[in-house]
Amino acid sequence: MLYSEKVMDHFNNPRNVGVLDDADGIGEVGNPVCGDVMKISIKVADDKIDDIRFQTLGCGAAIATSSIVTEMARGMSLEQAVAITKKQVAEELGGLPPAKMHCSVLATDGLKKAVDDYLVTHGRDPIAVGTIAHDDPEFDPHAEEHDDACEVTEE
Amino acid sequence: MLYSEKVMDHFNNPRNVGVLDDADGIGEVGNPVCGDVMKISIKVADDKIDDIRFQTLGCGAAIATSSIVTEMARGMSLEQAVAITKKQVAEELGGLPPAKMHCSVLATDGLKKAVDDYLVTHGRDPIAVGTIAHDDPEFDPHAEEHDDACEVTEE
Amino acid sequence: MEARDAYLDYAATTPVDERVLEAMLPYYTQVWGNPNSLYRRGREAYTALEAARERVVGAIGATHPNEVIFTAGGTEADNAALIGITTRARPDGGHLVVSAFEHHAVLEPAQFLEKSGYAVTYLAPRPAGYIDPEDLRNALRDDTVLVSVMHGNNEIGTLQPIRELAEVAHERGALFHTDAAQTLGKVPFNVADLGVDAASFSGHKIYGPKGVGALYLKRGTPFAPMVRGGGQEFKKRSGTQNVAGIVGFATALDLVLAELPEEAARLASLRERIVSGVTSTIENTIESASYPERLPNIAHMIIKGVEGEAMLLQLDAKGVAVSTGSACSSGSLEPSHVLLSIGCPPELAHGSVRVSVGRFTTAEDVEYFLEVFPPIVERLRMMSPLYAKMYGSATT
Amino acid sequence: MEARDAYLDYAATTPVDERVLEAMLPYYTQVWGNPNSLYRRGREAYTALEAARERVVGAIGATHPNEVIFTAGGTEADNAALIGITTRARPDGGHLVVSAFEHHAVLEPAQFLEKSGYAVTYLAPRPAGYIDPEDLRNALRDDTVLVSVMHGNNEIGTLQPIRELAEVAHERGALFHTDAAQTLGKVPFNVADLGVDAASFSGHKIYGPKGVGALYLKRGTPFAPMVRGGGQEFKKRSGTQNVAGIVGFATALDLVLAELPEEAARLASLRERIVSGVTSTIENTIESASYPERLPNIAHMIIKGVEGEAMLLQLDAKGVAVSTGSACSSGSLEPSHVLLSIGCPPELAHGSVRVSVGRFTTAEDVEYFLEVFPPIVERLRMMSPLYAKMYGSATT
Ligand SMILES: Cc1ncc(COP(=O)(O)O)c(C=O)c1O
Ligand SMILES: Cc1ncc(COP(=O)(O)O)c(C=O)c1O
Repeated sequence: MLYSEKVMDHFNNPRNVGVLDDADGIGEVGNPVCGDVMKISIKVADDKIDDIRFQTLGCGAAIATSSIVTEMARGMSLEQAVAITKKQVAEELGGLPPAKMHCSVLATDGLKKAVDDYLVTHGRDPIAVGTIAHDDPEFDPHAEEHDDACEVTEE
Repeated sequence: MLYSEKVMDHFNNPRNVGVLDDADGIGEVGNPVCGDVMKISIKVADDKIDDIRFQTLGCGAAIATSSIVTEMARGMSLEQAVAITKKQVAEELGGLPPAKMHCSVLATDGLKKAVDDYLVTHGRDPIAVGTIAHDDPEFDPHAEEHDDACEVTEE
Repeated sequence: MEARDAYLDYAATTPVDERVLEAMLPYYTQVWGNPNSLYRRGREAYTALEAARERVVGAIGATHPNEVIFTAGGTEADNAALIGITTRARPDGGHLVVSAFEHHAVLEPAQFLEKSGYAVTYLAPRPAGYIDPEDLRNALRDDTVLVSVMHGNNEIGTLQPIRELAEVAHERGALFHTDAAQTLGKVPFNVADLGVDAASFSGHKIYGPKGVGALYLKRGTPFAPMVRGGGQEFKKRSGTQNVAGIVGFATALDLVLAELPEEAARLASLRERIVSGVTSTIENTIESASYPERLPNIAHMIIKGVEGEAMLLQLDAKGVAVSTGSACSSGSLEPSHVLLSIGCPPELAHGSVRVSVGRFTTAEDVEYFLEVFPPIVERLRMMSPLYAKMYGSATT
Repeated sequence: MEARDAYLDYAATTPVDERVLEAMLPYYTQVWGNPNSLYRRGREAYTALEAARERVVGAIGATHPNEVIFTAGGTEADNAALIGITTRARPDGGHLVVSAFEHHAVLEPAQFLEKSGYAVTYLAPRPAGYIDPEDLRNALRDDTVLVSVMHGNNEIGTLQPIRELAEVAHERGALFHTDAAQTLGKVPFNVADLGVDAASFSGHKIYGPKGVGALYLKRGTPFAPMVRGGGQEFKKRSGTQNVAGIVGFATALDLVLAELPEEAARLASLRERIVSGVTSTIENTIESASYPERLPNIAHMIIKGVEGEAMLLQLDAKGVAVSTGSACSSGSLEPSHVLLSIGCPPELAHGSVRVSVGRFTTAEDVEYFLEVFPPIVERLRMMSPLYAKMYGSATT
């Protein structure tokens, strides 16, 4: 398993780390029992993401996907931000090892939660609800990341 | 599997090869289907083995045990000759690899047959009959040569 | 503070010692015959192979050359022991006991046997990190065919009371296997003293090559081969033998045993320094297992509120190599089954770090690690959304 | 006539080519990390491992890196293919077809499966030395899960019509495995051209190290691992990889393929010379199998009225290394199952000799063999109690 250079760059030099003191919306996903927790705080202006910060407890990929998603989202409309897919996050990082694909869900889910948090606290309808994988009690972050060559490996 | 130096010496320089033209007794044992056949011819004087020759089709151990048994038997009384055990043959050669132990039976059996042949053609009672492994239809030359560390190896 | 190359993961693998490589080289381009061939080149290879076997036999206190069979590593030896002994001794099913913190090379074949119809007890260690003989006694059944408990745990580094455990197993008529991949050459290992029926070893843990190991099988121990074919290794493991690798393994074993007493003391003091250095300078850190009998070379600690892979990668960026039991590093959802088995909560297991020292580790390597590690932990704790909440402050 | 060192048993094993050893060396003492570790040393080893895999994948015409898993040799690859595919594809039993002249590394696992409840057909080759696709068609059943026919026979050297055989198997819904230990690098081998689902390879037959091999498994082929543990090799073969050995294997394969066309022609003419030299100068000798499709490097002959091991040892005394299918040389009661399978009577099979040439064989080696061999045969025939009786005279 090798991380791309871009993953390592974002892991070693994560962008936008921290918490916005005057955040308009906050999203927190993950569980320390599973080893990764992410918190995103956003400032919103004109229904665009004006500022953004993250904090992440997790592996290299969790930190790198968190970092890049903040870069991707900055300046986006709320609709655009919640539409960022885990695939886009992984592509933006130059790919992720199969075993790490679930980390990009953490990042997109955190962002979605933050946007909905902003909307709901401002009396508006949430727009991401229903698409947040971590809200699904059946959600298994590792479900999709099997190596396809192993489809028929083990009993 | 390694042959001792003495085995290799007897294999490379077999003693007493040939057939005695005026043999008093001849013993032939083995089967080309099994890969080894041995023929011993003896001259007898005073109920002692006066001269002895062998011919062997077989592996290195078959040739070496044949060769040494002729050396051991020369000058022996007929009783002594038929009493030579396969263990003595193997010891005389400085040991044999376990998988080759059956070859020494070939040599002792050939000698026994030659002695009995002499006795019977001279109107006397055979003395080896009953102790010749190759006469036993159930005889499996390899039965005893399992490596004792493998006792419980295979199903 | 100059950047160094501080390899501190000797429990994962070791470099091949130059003296070992030297001993191996002739067997690639000079004595390269097939040891199963009868002519000179074959006999030369056979002689080298059997000489290597004799050395291993002597080194582990076995009594007969046929008691040691060479394998392609510790994993194969473990698989062969578990499956080979069990299926041969009790083809129609029965019961096995393996400790819950065995290496996957033992656990997975145990699970395979379970799926094939055997009953398996995964015996929990005590929280201090050892298997209690009384717990084993209670787990045994009349139909228990095999007990497998590792000699030294590869993560937390605790040694197991093998002699007592083997005795308990034998009293009940069960056979006993121990995975000694981590202990061979690090603590005295003698099959007669320990009273085991089977033991597994791995070359690349003792400055020998990867891809070679050995299985000790006491004479008379029931065994069905796993790899079948030409009948090499006394019909117990077929396949043309890796003569160079086997010579390397035997040479490595000789070297590691010759140096054992002094080296074990040296490593133990490095290990102590690591544990005390980390736990005294970084808050909310503890040693993972308290059992005092332990491998001299493995330090294992919980760094609360940090994820292991992130630590590992940051240390790597500083030239330090360690390992972790976090889920992320293994590509699985669960953190180390070893830590969970001794009662470590998953959120702490994710933050475990194993620092293991070896032949080429210097005191400077250790001091360097102790220097670069605290700021890394601090940085990661500061980046965590939970640390300040849970522990008050992220500073160390 | 000067004594030489004429190694003529390349089908048994080969020396490691100096260029291969050169390529391996860095992986013992420089790039020695565990390829499953995340830090730099691990990544370096991982990169080397995966680069070696890509080379093998490309060389055999596979399409995906995960289609090649590295093993400890041809024997392990054969065992894993037979048992892994069968038990995974049809856990509850079914039917297998293997040719009757497979290597023991295929036959023994087939027999193991038979004992475990599978039905096995040991398909007889035609006397010329090949498996006829029509015979295979007649052997197939609705529940046939796997067919295994070797690409080139290691004793008599005949090539098998793998493409046709695989087609016949596939038509009936069976999977197809071929043991290519003897053919890789000697005749073109491409998994797509041959249409096989699985294939086994061995390093030490191609001037690579002993104890390393590979198993090709086409994507989607059902497979249960034989060696279980840490999940290496895409969970298909656990155990820390023998990185140096694997790099050696890949390098050896590159070299052998680069030289294949010229080398095959050169070896074929040495082979022709051996066969015509022996059969024209020694009476009562014949080539064992007449099938014209054959490996360029293996000459196999019956020397009537002589026992093989005795020939082998006498040749050895002259510095010539060959092999034989006599019972004595194998330590079993039966002579070569390969010869028996093509209808050779046991008394002739005991007198078989295999002379196989390779990279370092010269025309002088061959001429030397042809010079020393006739007197050896004559001497042994003269020592035989049967030869004169059966064939008239012992002189050649
Ligand atoms: C305790 C233990 N058992 C087995 C193994 C497996 O050995 P190998 O890597 O040689 O397959 C290891 C190391 O990986 C180990 O630490
Ligand atoms: C056809 C064939 N299959 C399998 C093998 C076994 O390969 P290895 O010696 O690498 O186990 C050999 C050689 O011994 C062989 O000739």
